Amino acid sequence: MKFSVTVILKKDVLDPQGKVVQNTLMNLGMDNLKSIRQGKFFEIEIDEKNQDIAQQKVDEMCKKLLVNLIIEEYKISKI
Amino acid sequence: MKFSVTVILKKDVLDPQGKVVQNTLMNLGMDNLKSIRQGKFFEIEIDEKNQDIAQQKVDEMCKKLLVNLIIEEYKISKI
Amino acid sequence: MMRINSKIIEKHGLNEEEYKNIQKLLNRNPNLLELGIFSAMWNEHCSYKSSKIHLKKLPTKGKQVIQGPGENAGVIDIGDDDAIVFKIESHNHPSYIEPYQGAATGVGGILRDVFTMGARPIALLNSIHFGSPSHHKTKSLLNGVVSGIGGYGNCIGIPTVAGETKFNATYNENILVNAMAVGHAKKNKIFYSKAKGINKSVVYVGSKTGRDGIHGASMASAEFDENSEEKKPTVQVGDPFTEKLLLEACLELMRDDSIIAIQDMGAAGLTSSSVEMASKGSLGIELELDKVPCREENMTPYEMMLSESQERMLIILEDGKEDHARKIFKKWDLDFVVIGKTTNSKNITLKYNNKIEGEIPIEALSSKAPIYERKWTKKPISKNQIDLKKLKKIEIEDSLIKILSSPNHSNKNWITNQYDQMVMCDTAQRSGSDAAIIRIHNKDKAIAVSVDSSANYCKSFPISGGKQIVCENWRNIISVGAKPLAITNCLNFGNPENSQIMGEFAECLQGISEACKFLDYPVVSGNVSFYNGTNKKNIYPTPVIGGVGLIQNLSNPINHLFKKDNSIIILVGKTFGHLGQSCFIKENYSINEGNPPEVNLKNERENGENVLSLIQKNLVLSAHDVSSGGLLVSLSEMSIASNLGVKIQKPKKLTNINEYFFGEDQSRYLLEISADHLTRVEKNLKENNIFYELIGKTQKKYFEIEDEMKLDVNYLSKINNQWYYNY
Amino acid sequence: MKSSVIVFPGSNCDRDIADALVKMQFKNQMVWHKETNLPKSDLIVIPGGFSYGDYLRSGAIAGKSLIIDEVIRAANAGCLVLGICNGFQILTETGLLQGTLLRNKHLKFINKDINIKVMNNKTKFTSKYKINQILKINIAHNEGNYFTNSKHLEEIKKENLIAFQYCDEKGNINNDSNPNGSMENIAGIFNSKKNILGMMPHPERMIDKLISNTDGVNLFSSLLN
Ligand SMILES: Nc1ncnc2c1ncn2[C@@H]1O[C@H](COP(=O)(O)OP(=O)(O)O)[C@@H](O)[C@H]1O
Ligand SMILES: [Mg+2]
Repeated sequence: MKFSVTVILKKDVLDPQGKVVQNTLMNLGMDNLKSIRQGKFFEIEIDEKNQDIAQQKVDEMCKKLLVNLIIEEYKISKI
Repeated sequence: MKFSVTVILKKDVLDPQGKVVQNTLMNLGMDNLKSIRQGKFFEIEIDEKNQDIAQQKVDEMCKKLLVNLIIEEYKISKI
Repeated sequence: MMRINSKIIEKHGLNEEEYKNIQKLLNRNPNLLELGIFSAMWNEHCSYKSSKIHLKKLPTKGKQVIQGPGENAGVIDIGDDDAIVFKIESHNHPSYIEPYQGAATGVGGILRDVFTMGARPIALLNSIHFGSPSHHKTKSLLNGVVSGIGGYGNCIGIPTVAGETKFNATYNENILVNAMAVGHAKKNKIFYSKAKGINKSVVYVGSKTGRDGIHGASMASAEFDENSEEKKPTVQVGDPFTEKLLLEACLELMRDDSIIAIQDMGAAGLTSSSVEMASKGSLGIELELDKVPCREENMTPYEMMLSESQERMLIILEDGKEDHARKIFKKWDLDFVVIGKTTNSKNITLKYNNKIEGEIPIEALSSKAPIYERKWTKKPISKNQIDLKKLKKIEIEDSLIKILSSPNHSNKNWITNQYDQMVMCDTAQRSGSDAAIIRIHNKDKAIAVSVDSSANYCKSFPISGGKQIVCENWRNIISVGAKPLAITNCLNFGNPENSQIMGEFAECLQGISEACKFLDYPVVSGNVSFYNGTNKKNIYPTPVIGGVGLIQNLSNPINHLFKKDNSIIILVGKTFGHLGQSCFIKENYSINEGNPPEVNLKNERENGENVLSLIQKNLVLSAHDVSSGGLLVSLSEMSIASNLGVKIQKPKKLTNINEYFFGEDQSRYLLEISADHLTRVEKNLKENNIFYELIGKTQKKYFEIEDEMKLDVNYLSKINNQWYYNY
Repeated sequence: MKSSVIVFPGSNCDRDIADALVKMQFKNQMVWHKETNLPKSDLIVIPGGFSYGDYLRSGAIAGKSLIIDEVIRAANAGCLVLGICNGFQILTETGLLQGTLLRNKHLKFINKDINIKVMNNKTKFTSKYKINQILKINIAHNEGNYFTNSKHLEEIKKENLIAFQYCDEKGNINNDSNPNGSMENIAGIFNSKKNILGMMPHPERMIDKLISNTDGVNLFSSLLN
């Protein structure tokens, strides 16, 4: 079973990367860009037939390692 | 209009990040993990009503800056 | 089985004659796997088929040399039980395709060459050449390469301490990325790649094998293998973390006597490493390819043998050491697999699922590989003389500013600030000076390292250019108070099948060779990179010299920063005012004709030895060689670095002030001497018949030529620092 | 005084800090990350480097290593803990220190000598420095941009838990003297009990005149007191 996880900095956390990317895109002439935020993306495949259990496992991975809950938030979707 | 972009290394390209994360998760007891690949994620908001044009703009951003086409592939979705 | 046809042969970079030769050597047709192996071993990169006869002319011996060219890296003796292991290598083409990964894997590759020999790497250097700053690709290539070099070195924890960065339209379509690594080893603990003994375990360690960098070859298979998706060569991605593990694991295993031979998997990965070890030991080798750790599913023997995945090594172990070695690699979480053994067959034998998939005599791949004596033509001396009177007059101040603010002469802090220069805590002189100084850990001695090139000089007259780069490198080493010991060289040239390019190669080598012989500065390792350029447009010949020198006692390291005001400035060496190929002419008038300055090797040697002896006697406060840009540019570099000014007199005799201040005559040094040492210094120089001039004094705040110009040093500094930030 | 340096596979300042400790007369031991027992120590140092390549987040994976539980236990029992550079990042990942270290504001690795000001010298780590003393120390990092929530920031300001702030040669603390974008120019912080210090600059690189300067020496001699 396959899941995607997207991780992104919480709103109130400074995002230096997003800021630089945004400036660069503006300089490249993309002037109708309103905002861009950069995060991480994981594609996770797991050996488990039961979707609930699988999703729970993925959630555990996020909490244990993939996400820094103090500054980041995440979303899991089945793919 | 808002889009999400996920960027991931092409198949066959070494993914040192995914490798270390996978080992660590295994060590943390996640033994039914089959594979994990790490990529980038962008949330882009753009000032444009026409979806086609907007999507095209986002595609341009990807090609120009966000994605390294030599080693990465990407997917744009409206959100 | 796929039939070999002319198209496949061509895709493998082999010509018809070479293919016939293969048939003769095998006494049959090769299969695809065998063809791939021949193609890898016979290509320019592995076989040196175009360069070999010329390389033989380089001096490679000397009291200080422990190991010359032919091993993974050169080894020199620095006294006691210490040895220095070093080499330079190019990663030009991969860096043009993917600058970050190309440069990063370049650094990774050269590091492996050094630690394979039992040395702990202690310094990294790089020579990077880009196209014109106005070319649309330059900026992103520059940024990518610099962060790739930093990314790898910073992560693995080896300081990147020196280098050079140049811009020239000749590299628009073909940048140069040369990386040099320097390591320290115990003299009696050097490891070599020569296999010994039969039935010894051949061990694969490091990362898994993927489909990285399998070139033209795999395109051929894509065309002819009907059920395969298109297989493009995959860009190699560097993994400095794994390299760090590999480095530590190898050095740990090297503490005892488990290893018979060791070889990193560089270009042509498993193929060249196994063939080289067998060839050096006049043995055979048998590999069971099903045991090779693979990253992807369904990899074929062909792919495994030609993969250029990074961070891998091949080791031949003494009997019974397998478990001991396995434990070490396991500790570092690395793959460790016995994949074969040495044999007495003198063949490389490749098995897959117990079936022989390919078998080739080792000799056919090594000593019987083609060697070419390619046609080459001499470069005529240019008849064009520069007549300054015919050129538009330009103020000296304006020229200086123009040069200092140009991309080539602007301060490179914005690059070197991205490299960890201090990790390992032995960097006594960081980037910015003529050479970097690295202390030997826990000892009083240190080495000095520098890389140099002068493509413009080499292009206009290759023999002089070749001599000049060796001499400039020697000067840079001396300027930090080190005795030059030996060099490595990276020879970046165009298409060797073109007789003019081959002429540039032969003549540059002649120049390098003459200078090295005269200065007792032997070549202990190196690398050749041909085919730089596109569509008949070849790059300027760009040999790069990487030198190493020794400072016996590092109690008082010296650099090019003025130390105080009111000291005397001495210019050692004669100034004739040679402007051909100078920065002055290029920046102000965009003139490309003219001959480069000639080097008088006797003066070079004598000036250098005397400067070194003055430094060693602690009579010199600061020192700098005079190179590109001439006297005034060198002086301003000393000023800018130290925030102290100078007051210089105008030349007494010389007719033209621009010739005097911007001429690029060779073998010159600037020395800052404390007034109370002046008599001793002059006496020393006179006794040895060294030509010198007292040209002025240091002063606070102003960079001044009497009755000619006066600028605030802060202003010069600003001029010199702004190029990149405005780019 | 007994010290332990924790070694992760990708640590690369481990030897540097160990040398500094030995030079300063500590009895030092190296402790491999797979160990589950920490030798008795008065000081634990987590050195700089790229503990696991730092591909996910700096220090994230090291924060899950076997030895870390022991470090946390010792720290909670009052043992002195010093995290330098990657060590600081690891301490925030384990929660021993609050906040986090984001990418440098210019997204580039920075290596240079910068100035920092000693903001609190009434701690075991800094007692030998003068208050407001300006030190010149080398930094080398990609992620040194300190960030924390406003509540914690207030707290560390009120309780004097900021160890060092980036400044210029004259001691001015402002945007121009902030190399990486850190909040309030923070270069190092203590936990509330002040037995844990995390800092981005590398004091172990500043103990030898021949190589740099000796501005780092007093950090070690403070600890010896
Ligand atoms: N890519 C680079 N990496 C490291 N150091 C560099 C790089 N480019 C330039 N430098 C440093 O900048 C200084 C000036 O370079 P250069 O003008 O080539 O010196 P020189 O003329 O003495 O050979 C040197 O100290 C050199 O090490
Ligand atoms: Mg120089």
